[in-house]
Amino acid sequence: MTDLAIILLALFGVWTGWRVFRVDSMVRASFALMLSFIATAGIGLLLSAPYIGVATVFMMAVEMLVMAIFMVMFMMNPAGLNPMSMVHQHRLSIGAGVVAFAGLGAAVLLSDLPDSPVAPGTDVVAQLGFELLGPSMLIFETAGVTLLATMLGAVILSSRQGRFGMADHGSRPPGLEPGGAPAGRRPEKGGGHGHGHGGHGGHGDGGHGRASDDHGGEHRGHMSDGDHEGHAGYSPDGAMGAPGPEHGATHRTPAKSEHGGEHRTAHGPGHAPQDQKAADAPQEDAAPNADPHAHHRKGTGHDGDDT
Amino acid sequence: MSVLLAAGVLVALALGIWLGAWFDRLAPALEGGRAAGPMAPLRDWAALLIRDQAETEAPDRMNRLLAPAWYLALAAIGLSVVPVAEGLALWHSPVGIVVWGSCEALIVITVFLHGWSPNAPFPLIGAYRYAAIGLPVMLPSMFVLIAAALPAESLSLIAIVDSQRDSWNLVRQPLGLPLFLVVGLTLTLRGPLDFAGGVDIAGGTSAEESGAGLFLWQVARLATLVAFSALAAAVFLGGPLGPLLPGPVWLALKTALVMALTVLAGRLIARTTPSRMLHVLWVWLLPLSFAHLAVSGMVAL
Amino acid sequence: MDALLIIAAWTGLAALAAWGMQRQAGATAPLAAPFLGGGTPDTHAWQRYHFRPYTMALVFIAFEMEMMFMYPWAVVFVREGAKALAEMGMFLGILSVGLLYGWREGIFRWQ
Amino acid sequence: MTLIIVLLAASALFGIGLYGALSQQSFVMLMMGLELMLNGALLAIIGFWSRGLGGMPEGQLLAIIVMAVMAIEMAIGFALVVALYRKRQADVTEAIGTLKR
Repeated sequence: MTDLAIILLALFGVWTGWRVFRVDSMVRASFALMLSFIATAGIGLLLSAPYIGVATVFMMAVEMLVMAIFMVMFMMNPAGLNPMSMVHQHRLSIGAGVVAFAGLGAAVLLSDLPDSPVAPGTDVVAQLGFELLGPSMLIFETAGVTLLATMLGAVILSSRQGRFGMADHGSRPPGLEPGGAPAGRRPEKGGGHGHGHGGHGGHGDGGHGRASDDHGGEHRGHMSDGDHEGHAGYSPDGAMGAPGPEHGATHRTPAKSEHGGEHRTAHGPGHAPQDQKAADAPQEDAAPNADPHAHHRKGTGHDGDDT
Repeated sequence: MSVLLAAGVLVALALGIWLGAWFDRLAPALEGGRAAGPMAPLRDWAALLIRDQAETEAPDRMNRLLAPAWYLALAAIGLSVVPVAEGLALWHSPVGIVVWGSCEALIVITVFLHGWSPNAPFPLIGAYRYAAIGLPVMLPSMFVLIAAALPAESLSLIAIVDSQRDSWNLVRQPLGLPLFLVVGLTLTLRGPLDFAGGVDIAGGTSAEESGAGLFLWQVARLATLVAFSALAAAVFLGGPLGPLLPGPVWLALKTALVMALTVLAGRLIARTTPSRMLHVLWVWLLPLSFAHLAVSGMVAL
Repeated sequence: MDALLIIAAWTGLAALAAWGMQRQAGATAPLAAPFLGGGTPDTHAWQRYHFRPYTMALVFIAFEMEMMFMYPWAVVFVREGAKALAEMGMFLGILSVGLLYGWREGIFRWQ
Repeated sequence: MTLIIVLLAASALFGIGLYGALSQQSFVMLMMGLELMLNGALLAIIGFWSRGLGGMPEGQLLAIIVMAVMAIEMAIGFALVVALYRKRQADVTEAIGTLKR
């Protein structure tokens, strides 16, 4: 009876262990691994190791939750909505896995296993406690020091904000290809702002308050010089592709000197979207990004990210 | 015998769920609101049950259906280790408080999955926030339970109840119950520690829930409240110990008391942001539970 | 064995109830779209997400390991007396250094 | 008999874990493989302790140490992944190339 339960649990544990590398959703993969540990814990319960068994569940549940969170942080596609394969040296790995299983299994089957079960009625938890405080005291305290080292290492390696400010202050991440643009998050100002500007260039000050000063200034100058050239800012490509600096610089007309006041007027009724539509209807219509809400949301989202 | 006991636990759980729901609807009276009668929860649930359950776009369907089930099951498993009478529990586990600790950890995961599965922003925000808070909350919980295990010289809840014959742990370890209430608020998603739900993120993990799914989730939260209160009653208030009345009645009374306390605490304590709560948990509650453990150790020696 | 039966029974019962009660109605597009306070989403919610207190999570799993040692310690505490108190005090003292360091580095805030 | 079943399951878990650790490109998945291998080790220890060693307390201690190894592996592993990602935007093994620089 116990053996049957153990077989079922073992099959469940192996199956969930296998599912870890087969499911698309990374969160499911982490929790499949947790189920595999729970199967181990169940076998422990059956094998008169109540403490180790239940504590395994407790420890592994926590660890797998952290694992799932890191999955979401680091996987391109954490939910596996579009399947992709992220494996290398696949045949070699399968071979290694099979050889390991076959070797260990053969060793198990061929060797003469000892047979002396735990005496029923032993208080195994108290035994472990006495072992910890008595003969294995040094192991216990060494584990403490090791865990301390782990905590320090984890903080040093992963913490972004230290006592002296951001760990990566002023640094730019390397490009995705040699000499390319910095990848991902940019330290100070970057693509995100350009994006936001494209939106509010046309739509009043949805994001002006958050924009960095020089950017805002250039855009204002740029917006103020008349109808037609202003359009570059309206088309989504122009907004996203052309970054502020040169763009603004080329159009820096006399308005630059008084851009504060000029900006207000330029953004007044003359630049309202309806008016724009009259002047340049197709372009405005073709721009899906021209929805003020969408831009506002994106702008704020990015700012939230950077702070 | 144990089947009967299991049926008893189930009935007690159902009654406790109803009582908890009523407490929740009584609580507004404290702030001058209108208190509802004892039938109000049943009416609300019936209304939920006849409503449709809307599906979201591309959800993790299996986890969405089963998250409330895991939550309910974990509450029931946690309740199973609580002794209903002296020396009698559904599950005579020698490591009862570790079992409860595992249930806590798995409840945090269940809430995370509940927020993950609908594939919608607000539930996900709730899930991540709750994970950030749920992890450190487990530390005070474990310290408090370990402190209660010291005088009993056992991890079994039966032994812990037995060790309170002379004086309850509430007296010997006065900090224990308040610290444990923080854990209860977290596990039952209530008040200041309800970072999974909450109106500030439109209902959080259950923002997309409706109909039977929402009903099950509410019931599971209340079931966890019952299990938590029964465990707290057993660990701090001597569980089924008491004069005259039979053990199960004492346990039920004490459980109801802790439930009312938890509902009150959830109602009266102010909320704060998750980042600040994280700071409070690590910088105040964790040292406090260290101190609690040290004092309890001295007392037990 | 009893323990596993109890766990399996509760889990199975709850899963059956949840499976039986819930009928997911096929919602039409506006209802199925995630609630965003009136906005419309432009991506799936299941994206890479920056979980702010990640260093806290890492320190937590290292620190939480101490629980594994504390449970058996609690069982023999009274029988071992002052020796147990001293040893666990030392152990927790060592680990607290890590927490203090983390606190000073600000890991208990959103990163 | 019981011990043989347990040890076979443990070696299967170890084999699957080895496969995962060798084949996965993503760091996080790679660590899942390592954890699965440790899961096999844990299962084997519990089996040996319970059926072969007559409940020697050192066996339980070893199981706890294995769990500590898992916790340490995860904490340091993820911290390294975070550090690497911050420096190199790398989240798969191929993106490292070399650990120099």
